[in-house]
Amino acid sequence: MSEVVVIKNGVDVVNDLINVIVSNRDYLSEIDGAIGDGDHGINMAKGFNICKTRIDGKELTLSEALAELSDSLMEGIGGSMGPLYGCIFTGWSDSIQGKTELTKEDVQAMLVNGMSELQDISPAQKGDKCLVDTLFPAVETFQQAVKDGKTFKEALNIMKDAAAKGRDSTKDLVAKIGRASRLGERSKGVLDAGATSCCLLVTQLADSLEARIK
Amino acid sequence: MSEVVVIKNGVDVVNDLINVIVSNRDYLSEIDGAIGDGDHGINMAKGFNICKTRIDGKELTLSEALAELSDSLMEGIGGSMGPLYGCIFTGWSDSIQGKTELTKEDVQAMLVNGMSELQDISPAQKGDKCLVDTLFPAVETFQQAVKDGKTFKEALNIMKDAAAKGRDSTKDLVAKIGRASRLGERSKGVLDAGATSCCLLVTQLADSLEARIK
Amino acid sequence: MKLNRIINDPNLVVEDAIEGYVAAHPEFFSKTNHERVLKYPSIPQQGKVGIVTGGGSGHEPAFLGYVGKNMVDAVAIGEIFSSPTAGAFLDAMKAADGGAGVACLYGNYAGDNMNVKMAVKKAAAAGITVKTVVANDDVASAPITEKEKRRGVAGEILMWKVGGAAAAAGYDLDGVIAAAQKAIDNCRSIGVGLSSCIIPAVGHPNFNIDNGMMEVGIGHHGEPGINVVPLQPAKEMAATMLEPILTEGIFEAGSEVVVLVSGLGATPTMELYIYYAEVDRILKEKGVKVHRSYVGNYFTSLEMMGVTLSMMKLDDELKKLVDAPVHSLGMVQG
Amino acid sequence: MKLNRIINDPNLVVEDAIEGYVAAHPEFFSKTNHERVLKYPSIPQQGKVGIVTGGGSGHEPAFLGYVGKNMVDAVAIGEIFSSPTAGAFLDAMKAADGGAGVACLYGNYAGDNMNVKMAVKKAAAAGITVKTVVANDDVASAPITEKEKRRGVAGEILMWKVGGAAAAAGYDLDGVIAAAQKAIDNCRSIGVGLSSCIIPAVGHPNFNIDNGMMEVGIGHHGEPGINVVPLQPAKEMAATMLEPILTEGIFEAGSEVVVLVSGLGATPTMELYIYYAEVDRILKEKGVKVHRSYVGNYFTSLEMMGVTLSMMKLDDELKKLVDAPVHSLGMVQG
Ligand SMILES: Nc1ncnc2c1ncn2[C@@H]1O[C@H](COP(=O)(O)OP(=O)(O)O)[C@@H](O)[C@H]1O
Ligand SMILES: Nc1ncnc2c1ncn2[C@@H]1O[C@H](COP(=O)(O)OP(=O)(O)O)[C@@H](O)[C@H]1O
Ligand SMILES: [Mg+2]
Ligand SMILES: [Mg+2]
Ligand SMILES: [Mg+2]
Ligand SMILES: [Mg+2]
Repeated sequence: MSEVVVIKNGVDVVNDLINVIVSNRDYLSEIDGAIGDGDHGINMAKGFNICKTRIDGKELTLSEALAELSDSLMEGIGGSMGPLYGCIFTGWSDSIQGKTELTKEDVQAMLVNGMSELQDISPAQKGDKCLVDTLFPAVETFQQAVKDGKTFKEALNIMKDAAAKGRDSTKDLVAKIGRASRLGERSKGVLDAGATSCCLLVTQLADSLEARIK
Repeated sequence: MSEVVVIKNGVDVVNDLINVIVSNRDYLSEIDGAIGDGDHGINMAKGFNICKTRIDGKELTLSEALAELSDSLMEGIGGSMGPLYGCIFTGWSDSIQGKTELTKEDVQAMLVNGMSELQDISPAQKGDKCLVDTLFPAVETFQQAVKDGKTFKEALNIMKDAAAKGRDSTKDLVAKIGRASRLGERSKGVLDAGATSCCLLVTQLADSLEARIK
Repeated sequence: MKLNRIINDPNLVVEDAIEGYVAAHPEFFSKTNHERVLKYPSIPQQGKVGIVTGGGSGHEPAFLGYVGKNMVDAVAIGEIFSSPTAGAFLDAMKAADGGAGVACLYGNYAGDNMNVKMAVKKAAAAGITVKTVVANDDVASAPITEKEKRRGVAGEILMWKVGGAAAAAGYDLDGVIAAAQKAIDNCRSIGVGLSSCIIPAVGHPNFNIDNGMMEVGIGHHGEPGINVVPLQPAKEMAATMLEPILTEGIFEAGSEVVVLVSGLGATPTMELYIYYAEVDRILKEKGVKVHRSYVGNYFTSLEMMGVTLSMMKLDDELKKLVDAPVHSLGMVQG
Repeated sequence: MKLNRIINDPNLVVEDAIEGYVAAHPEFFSKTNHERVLKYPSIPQQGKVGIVTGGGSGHEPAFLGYVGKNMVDAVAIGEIFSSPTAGAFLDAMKAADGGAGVACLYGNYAGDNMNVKMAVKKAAAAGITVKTVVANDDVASAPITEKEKRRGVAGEILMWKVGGAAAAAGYDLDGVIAAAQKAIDNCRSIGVGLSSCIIPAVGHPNFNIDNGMMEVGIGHHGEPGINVVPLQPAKEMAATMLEPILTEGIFEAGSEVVVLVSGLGATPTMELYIYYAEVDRILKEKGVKVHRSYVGNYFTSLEMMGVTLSMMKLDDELKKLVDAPVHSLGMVQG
């Protein structure tokens, strides 16, 4: 018996992602303000809102909806978040083209592909205090959970835990990448904004998928 | 019996004038801040301090010392105060050249000449809310007092009263000249800065002269 | 509260700044024997009418920044927001005189009026003919019926531009004066202030604009304006400021104008352009043609926030003179 | 607390400002089919290497103000303090390409690096050769041993000046890249911040400098510097800022340099000159010869108070290129 996630309209899932970012706009900017330039929530919300106007009311596969999200970021906001999240979502989108049902393995492939697209553009490593500190552990634990034969739901929950832990781990890290890296030791003691938005997104993705497991 | 003021060193009298302005620097700026640009004390103190460095330790007639004060203002500060007070002090200086003893009539001539030098350069009238509201009544009452046969000391005190009344009269006036004139009705309710500094100077002059009546 | 600014002795900011100007720009500034007078190096030029101005400091690039080729020849420099001395004006006149007389083009403030008057008298005694034009472009400072009471503001720059170009073109003194007078007569300005400024020697703001409010018609030294109103978006602000300028009736449909938008010091440059876009839109609607526009920090008031709008109506002569090349710190043109 | 600034919709400040720039200066700016790309009207010029830059808004006149004759040909415009998109960089490259390739000269920030990288890839696919120089002149942002981590700041202007002049002089793409690279390699910068700034869409300052303090080494977006110290007089401030620049050893006695002093937005112009006078004095003492100096608001950070100092060491080639004529909003030179 293999569980699948059934996605009638990919727009609904992407709208979930949009909502979680838009409703955390000020929170994300505030975090960025501590050791960055205070605009992470603004940047993210702007790009995600652009996507909203592009997909609202449409019927799209998840792949198509994610491609819209990627384009909205890449073409709509620039900055670092445009290319970084743009590449992640391109990676997700590319690996599930045409699918309306996703197996654990499909989701695993999707997550891994997003990670590798990101690596193409950013040299960031775990421990650098950036979104990678959330994303990589999330992807890796999901892979491990699938390998260990966990249920879809279990794997998603394991991933959520790993994302949260990853996000929290950034608190004690010294930033090695992005604007905060200029701070050296002074960057310690606060969460990383990108790691926080990434945790929101990974968690929301997991929740949205879990709700559609058939 | 005709009283005279004996001035051994004109520098001492001018130093009294300098001190009264310098010690009221911030007060005068504050008044100017209400309806002007807040620099009257600065401008005045700057010019008077320049004079201090020029005359300190010297022996000069009052005429010479006043000429130094006039030059210090005219050449040292510019603005409106340079020419306005510069002309007043030039007028004072010119009419008592070479004198070390001053009669009531000498002081009267000196005051009148300062007033007329001022009128050469400024069209200001009584009621315009400026230093003229102090200066003109002061001069005129001194003239009247001399005419009425008051003693030197009485005349000086009458002048001081008139100066203070003149200064206070500016409170209810609408400015018709200087920066405050742009304010119209809004210039009412506060003293005029120039009328205030003029009152300080006239009062100090009276006190310094009175102390030297022989 | 410490003054968070870049200075040494707050009482010597003008002296110290002059040092910097002369050190940085020997191509524009020569010292004279008056420490508050700077001149363009190749001045005096025999046979050319000399152009002199002067005014308080704190308005940079005005006044000294308009010393240059085809603009101002010599400048008298005052304390912050305070007229230069009569002696400084006089020495600037002497420096600029090339035998063809001197046009002293300055702004309508009591101090400047008195000091220039004294200087002109002394210059005449020294055999130098000086004629003057007094800028009074600020519509907010008095009704048109009392135009002689109006302040000179950023429109002065256009007066210098026109006067300087006329002198460079070989106009005689009366011609230069007539051209400069026409420039300022054809000019209207108004400012809006959003925040105050601090004169270093004073150490605290000498006026106050409440947050969320703006002062319409503010002067370059913080002189109160016509009205304090809630802060308007750029679009409304442009309309609010254009209204008293356009009611005077000189900028009718079909006329060609120069528009000069200046920041007061601390307003980000991009906002001056946001503002300009709105002015441009309204003028287009009214059929007024912008021949040339200047947008930037042309005439400031230390670190005040706010903007001034100046418009000059052109005829053929003014157009030619405005378009002429110029080379100064504050304005460079082809 | 209301934002006391001159804007319409805080989320559309960049769009609105672009409208103003294009309306005010048709001589400098043509629109392209990408709304965040502006180009010099007579571009592309066949056979000339195209010069492209781009960066976040809020630094005006940087970046778009350096579009002009003999400087930048096309510019990609980002949100406030945020890199333009890859698509904008790509379209700027397309606009600037006259068949001789494009030099993309930009600053070292993560976003710009990624967006330019993607744009270069797509440009190559479209048959356009693009080579890049990444400015990293800010000595405060990383030790010399990690020079590749250093930010690009106001030294970028000198890189554009040199690159633009090289392209105008007929250098080929490799030549332009080599000249621009040499310019930035010979350049060192540092900034000092005295007060914060507010991004309109954020609505509150995103960092804080206590009154009476200054942040040495601050970045153009308020990135924290090396050190927060009590505010120094201009004289000490100049010494404090020159120290880390001079220790790198490239400006030895006898060398000739260009000095660029820029305000961060709200610092009164006269104070930039007070500051410059002190820099000039120290350099004279050290035997460093200032060949040319720029003082003004060349690269700002909205309404921050503060100053940046950039120095570029000259050789014969750089001197020729720096001295070449240029005509842009931000820099005009005979
Ligand atoms: N090269 C990079 N790779 C991965 N993540 C990065 C990189 N650079 C920055 N980040 C992330 O970007 C976040 C900041 O994003 P944001 O504030 O939107 O952009 P900016 O720093 O340009 O203002 C940081 O918290 C960090 O997680
Ligand atoms: N034309 C004038 N005649 C007489 N007094 C004047 C005139 N103009 C201004 N004043 C006086 O000058 C005072 C302001 O002086 P001050 O603040 O030093 O100069 P400024 O107005 O140039 O800043 C006013 O309070 C007024 O009394
Ligand atoms: Mg940020
Ligand atoms: Mg005053
Ligand atoms: Mg004053
Ligand atoms: Mg940012």
